[in-house]
Amino acid sequence: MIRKLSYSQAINEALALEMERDSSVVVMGEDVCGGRGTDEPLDAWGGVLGVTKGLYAKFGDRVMDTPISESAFIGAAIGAAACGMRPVAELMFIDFLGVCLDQIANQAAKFRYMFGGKAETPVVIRTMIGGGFRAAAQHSQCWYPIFTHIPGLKVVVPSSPQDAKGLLITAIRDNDPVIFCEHKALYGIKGEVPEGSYTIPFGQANIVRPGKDVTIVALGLMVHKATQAATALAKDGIECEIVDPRTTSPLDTAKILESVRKTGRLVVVDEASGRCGMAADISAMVAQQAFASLKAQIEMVTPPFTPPPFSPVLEDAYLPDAEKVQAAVKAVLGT
Amino acid sequence: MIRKLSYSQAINEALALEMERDSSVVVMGEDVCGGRGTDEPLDAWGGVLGVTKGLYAKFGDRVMDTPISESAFIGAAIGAAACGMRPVAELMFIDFLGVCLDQIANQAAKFRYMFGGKAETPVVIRTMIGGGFRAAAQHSQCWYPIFTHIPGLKVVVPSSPQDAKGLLITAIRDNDPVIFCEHKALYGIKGEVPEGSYTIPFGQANIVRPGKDVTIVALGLMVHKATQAATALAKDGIECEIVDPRTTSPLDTAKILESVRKTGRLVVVDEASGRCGMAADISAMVAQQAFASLKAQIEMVTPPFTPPPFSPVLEDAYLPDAEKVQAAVKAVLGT
Amino acid sequence: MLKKWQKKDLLKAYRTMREIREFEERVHIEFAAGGIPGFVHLYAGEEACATGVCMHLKANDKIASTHRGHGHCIAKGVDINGMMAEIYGKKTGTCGGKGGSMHIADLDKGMMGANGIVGAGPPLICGAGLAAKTKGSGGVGVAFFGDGGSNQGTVFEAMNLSMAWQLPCVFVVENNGFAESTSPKYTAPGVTNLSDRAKGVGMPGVTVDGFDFFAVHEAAGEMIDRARKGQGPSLLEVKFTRYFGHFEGDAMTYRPKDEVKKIRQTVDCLLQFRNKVTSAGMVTDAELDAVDREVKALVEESVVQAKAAPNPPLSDLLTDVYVSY
Amino acid sequence: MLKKWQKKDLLKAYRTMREIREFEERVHIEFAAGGIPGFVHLYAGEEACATGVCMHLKANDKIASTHRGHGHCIAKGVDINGMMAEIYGKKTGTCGGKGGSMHIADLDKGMMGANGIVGAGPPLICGAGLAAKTKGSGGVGVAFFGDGGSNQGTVFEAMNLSMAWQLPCVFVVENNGFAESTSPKYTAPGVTNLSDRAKGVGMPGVTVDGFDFFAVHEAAGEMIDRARKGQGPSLLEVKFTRYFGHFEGDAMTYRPKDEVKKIRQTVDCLLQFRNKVTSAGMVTDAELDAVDREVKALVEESVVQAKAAPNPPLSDLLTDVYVSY
Ligand SMILES: Cc1ncc(C[n+]2csc(CCOP(=O)(O)OP(=O)(O)O)c2C)c(N)n1
Ligand SMILES: Cc1ncc(C[n+]2csc(CCOP(=O)(O)OP(=O)(O)O)c2C)c(N)n1
Ligand SMILES: [Mg+2]
Ligand SMILES: [Mg+2]
Repeated sequence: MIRKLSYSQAINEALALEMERDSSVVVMGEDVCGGRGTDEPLDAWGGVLGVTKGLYAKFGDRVMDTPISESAFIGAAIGAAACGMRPVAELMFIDFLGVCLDQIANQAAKFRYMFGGKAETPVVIRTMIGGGFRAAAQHSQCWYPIFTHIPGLKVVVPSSPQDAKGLLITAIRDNDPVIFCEHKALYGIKGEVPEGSYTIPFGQANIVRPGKDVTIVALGLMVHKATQAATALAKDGIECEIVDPRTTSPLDTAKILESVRKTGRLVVVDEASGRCGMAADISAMVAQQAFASLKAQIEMVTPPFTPPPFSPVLEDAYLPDAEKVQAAVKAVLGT
Repeated sequence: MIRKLSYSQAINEALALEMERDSSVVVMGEDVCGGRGTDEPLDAWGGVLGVTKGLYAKFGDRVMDTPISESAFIGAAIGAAACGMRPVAELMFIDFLGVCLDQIANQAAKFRYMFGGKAETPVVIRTMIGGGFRAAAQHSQCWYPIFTHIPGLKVVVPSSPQDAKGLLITAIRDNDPVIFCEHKALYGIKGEVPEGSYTIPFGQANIVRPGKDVTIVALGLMVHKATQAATALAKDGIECEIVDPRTTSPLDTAKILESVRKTGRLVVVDEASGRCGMAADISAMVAQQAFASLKAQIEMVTPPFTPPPFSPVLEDAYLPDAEKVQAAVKAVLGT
Repeated sequence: MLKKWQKKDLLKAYRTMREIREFEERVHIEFAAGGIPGFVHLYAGEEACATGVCMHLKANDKIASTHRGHGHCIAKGVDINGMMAEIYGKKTGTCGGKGGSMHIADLDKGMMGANGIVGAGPPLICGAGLAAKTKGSGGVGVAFFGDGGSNQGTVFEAMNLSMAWQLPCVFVVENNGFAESTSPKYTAPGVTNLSDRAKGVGMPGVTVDGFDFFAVHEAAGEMIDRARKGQGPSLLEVKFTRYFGHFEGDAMTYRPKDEVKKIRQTVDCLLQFRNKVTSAGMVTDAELDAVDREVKALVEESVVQAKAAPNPPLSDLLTDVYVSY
Repeated sequence: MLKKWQKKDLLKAYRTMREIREFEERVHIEFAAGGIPGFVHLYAGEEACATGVCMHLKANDKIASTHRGHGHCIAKGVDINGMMAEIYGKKTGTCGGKGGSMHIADLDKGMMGANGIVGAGPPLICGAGLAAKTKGSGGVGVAFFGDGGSNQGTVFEAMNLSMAWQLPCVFVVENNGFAESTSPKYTAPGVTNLSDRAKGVGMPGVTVDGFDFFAVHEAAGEMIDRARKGQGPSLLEVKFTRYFGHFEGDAMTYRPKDEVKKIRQTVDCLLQFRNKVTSAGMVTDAELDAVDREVKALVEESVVQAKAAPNPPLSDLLTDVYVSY
């Protein structure tokens, strides 16, 4: 029997395995170890939600705490990557990208191109995304479309413990800058996770559930909402195929198109803002490349165009859920 | 006869008129006046491409130079706006948003919502976009999709001198934060510009050219490329309708949909990256809301998914041009 | 030092500090009980700072706060009932339940917002200073930030900009010894005091004992006065500790077990204040006890009201994104 | 001071400075003639800094540069023919024509890139320092930035981080008196020297005359040595002026008409150097003249080659975005 690990444990394990394997891998971020500068024992935090907890015991000062200076330490991770290391830097919440985006989008993303192919920047930036924690407007966003917009970055949005581990190992070994987006509401979910090292290639979608009537493309937490919806719809005899792209850049357009060519119908569910977001991105790609197969309009299920609200009742209404997905599926089926 | 002004003069005139009219309007940015701290006369620069030149003579210290500290001075503009002023801050190139995005996307954009409707932040951020200057990867981007992605911001991308003036006046009088994107390759183009004050409402697209065969949606400089293409295509009897949304947020979906319902065909031309960009955004919206009217796939004309290259031959190949638009129009016509 | 003081002001200072303490102790309890959603950062232990600074401010003066913002709110006059309801996410909250603990703001009271982004307040307060300077209103802006926040480039930039523009601003670094679990000894090993940050931009910088209300009050008064007179910005470092975890739920393994207990029994700002004013004979213990009781009732009432208050209607989700659509 | 020097090193220093000067003067002419695309920022006048600093560096040491990067490139050993071709946007350029003047980089030479973003280099150099420290390579990282750049929060953050991590880094602020047209007297009125920025993070800070090669060389040497020995980072301010506009095309109305001319005739770094070494009898005028001639030919050749070189093929547009797709 394969062990069950939480998404958070799976990430921790991937980090440990890669740090073990490759001494050029270091982990850095605010309180990723914790307790530094105090007289008490270290590893006091292990990251704000404990994801890196325990790494200090194994790897000591390769788990590096940082001042609250995202531009500096993420820039340092990028610079170190360009000098032969493989840093994994933690941007605690993706919502904080506004204080360090330049280093990611104008430096890391562009070095190789601007320098005529003569640079490699194997940096990974782990960051938390998503809602559900009543963490309000500045700690609940899903800004991966901003990274997806930018050539030169790779963007990962894992939806399960097994994927999280395999994709993170791939990310660390990849020679390009990778943004690794961890949904905070998934940390606690458990799933079977193989022991030891394994990789999941980027740009290969996962068919989470096969079906012939409607294609649902969903990422991260939304895969679970889509699955709930599909389970409910199955009772009405509607068979949804759920495609989890796993990486938004590169995007497995082939598998999405294949599914839509089969079903003729597309619903895209995404927790990010709908304007210039992933839902639009995938919808547009399909409207361009599989138009002839489409039997109905494409539906997008995204939050309303508002910041994430604090109040639990409002946040619940804000987030896409199984009901909204069901409604969208019915809409594309015209039922 | 109506005067002709350049796009740059039109912007300067809008600023002057509003500063004249409302003492709470101040202009700030790096070298927007210039020469500060030297013994020589001020107004030494008037902005890096001279757009604010001459304002100092009229308005003195209301034209404020800043240190190279975009977070601080754009944050200050936002804070001042929340305290009753109407600052117009200049982010020299939109490519620099990475050093100050937080103040725009997490502060200005969200104050009103987070504070339960009890804030107004009438700030305008003027910024240069676009390619053609051989300015390479960090000075040629069109990052307005990033701003468009974010609820709470309004985003303007004017394509003509007349629009630039009217839309900037609207922006300054608007009580929400506005990102005003000026295409550097348009500064020199001339057009008729009415004297005195006038406003152009946000969210109202301009039908630049009527036509019945294909709808082309284009923004900023791309309106001109689309027009060239349409002129060429007209010789073959193909009538393109060119829709310039003028603002990407709010977006005049009604007018775009109306046009597509008429023509049944859509080409979106955009200079921004195609992934999670405006072309995808508009395409997806149409695939959702006007699917039944579509007679063919939607085509998007955007740069390839690479950073802007430096070498003139490469940059020319990178940028969308009339030929690429023509090809896309022919593709949706199946000819 | 006490001689300059009027009794009513002493009572006011004490009352404000007590309101903050009582509010935070109560939120701590209620959070543990499970009624409060989200991330909550408590200000208990640091009351002398918000109070000592804000007592110098008028309604028209502005402050920019942090994720640990309750104390600043109360000291700047934000209504406690509204705050408590906000923390509970209710319609009657200061922000209609849309902001929560990390985003309480009340512009009418000059409170420009708690802030979920470390270091975001100082640039905003430059704007407040600019507005005051431009209008010639005589107003000032005060930005609070933490020892951790002092590492953020935005804070440096804002201090530097305030020098370039000679803004009527005061920067207050609340050095409570930790950013989450990390000490400034680790993140800023080169400086003895965080007020030394001022030297990089050439503004005056002073460090005071943050458990001593009167020390904070005096130093802040001079800086605010200076700013108001158009003599430029300055930086005040207030040193103390927080009594609770970084946020509610933090086990605080990075601190010695009894540290807080000892501080509470020795240098606690309310305790010291009480000792000073009573032994100077300016206020009696009974008078202070009365304040304690009143405040307790007030906070109790705010909790009762907050719990009973309605949630925001779902239609509120879509409003307040823009002034005009 | 000259006594420590060997003749070959003096000639090397002079040659590097001359290469930079000749390169920049030539680019200035060619830009005016219309052959060079894009934004070009020239380093002429500032040669003593790049040269005086980089002479202490090994191939394995790293530098991070600015928009005004030609001088740093040449001093760090980047090939002049490649640079010239890059500035012309040709396939034979250092970056295959994809980067241009503002993005010349050569990681093999330890040159981590000119940079179009003011203040972006210092964080990157922390990474270089971290890599050197982690590997125990004894390498150092040097970040150059301008007086204008010293206002950017990223620069403060990087200096502060380098203290927290005790990185083998040196920060060099090239104070040429202007950021575009704005003087540091306006943007940093509180500090006399920009080396005072060091005080905010508690690192050593020194200011030197940037027209004096030997002063720069000596001060930089001490700091680099310190970093190499693991004694921590420091900040060097180099004061001088640039001879051309902010970028090519700048009319420089913010400077007195003859200022540059006067400087060229009095304190110019090449002139001073020549006077010092010849009057000390260590090198003859004839030897230096020979260098001048050689360098002139070299730069001439680079222009001829660059003009004749092919453009990148259109297929290059799509390559080099990723290592693996
Ligand atoms: C830009 C940014 N980085 C990181 C965080 C996460 N964070 C929130 S509070 C905090 C510690 C702040 O420490 P300090 O400034 O000393 O304030 P204190 O909590 O001690 O009052 C951190 C790292 C954040 N909110 N914003
Ligand atoms: C983040 C950012 N802001 C603004 C600019 C525009 N800009 C380019 S160079 C420059 C002036 C830089 O001055 P300084 O740092 O003194 O360097 P110098 O040009 O004098 O060498 C400015 C404002 C930029 N490139 N990046
Ligand atoms: Mg703290
Ligand atoms: Mg300069």
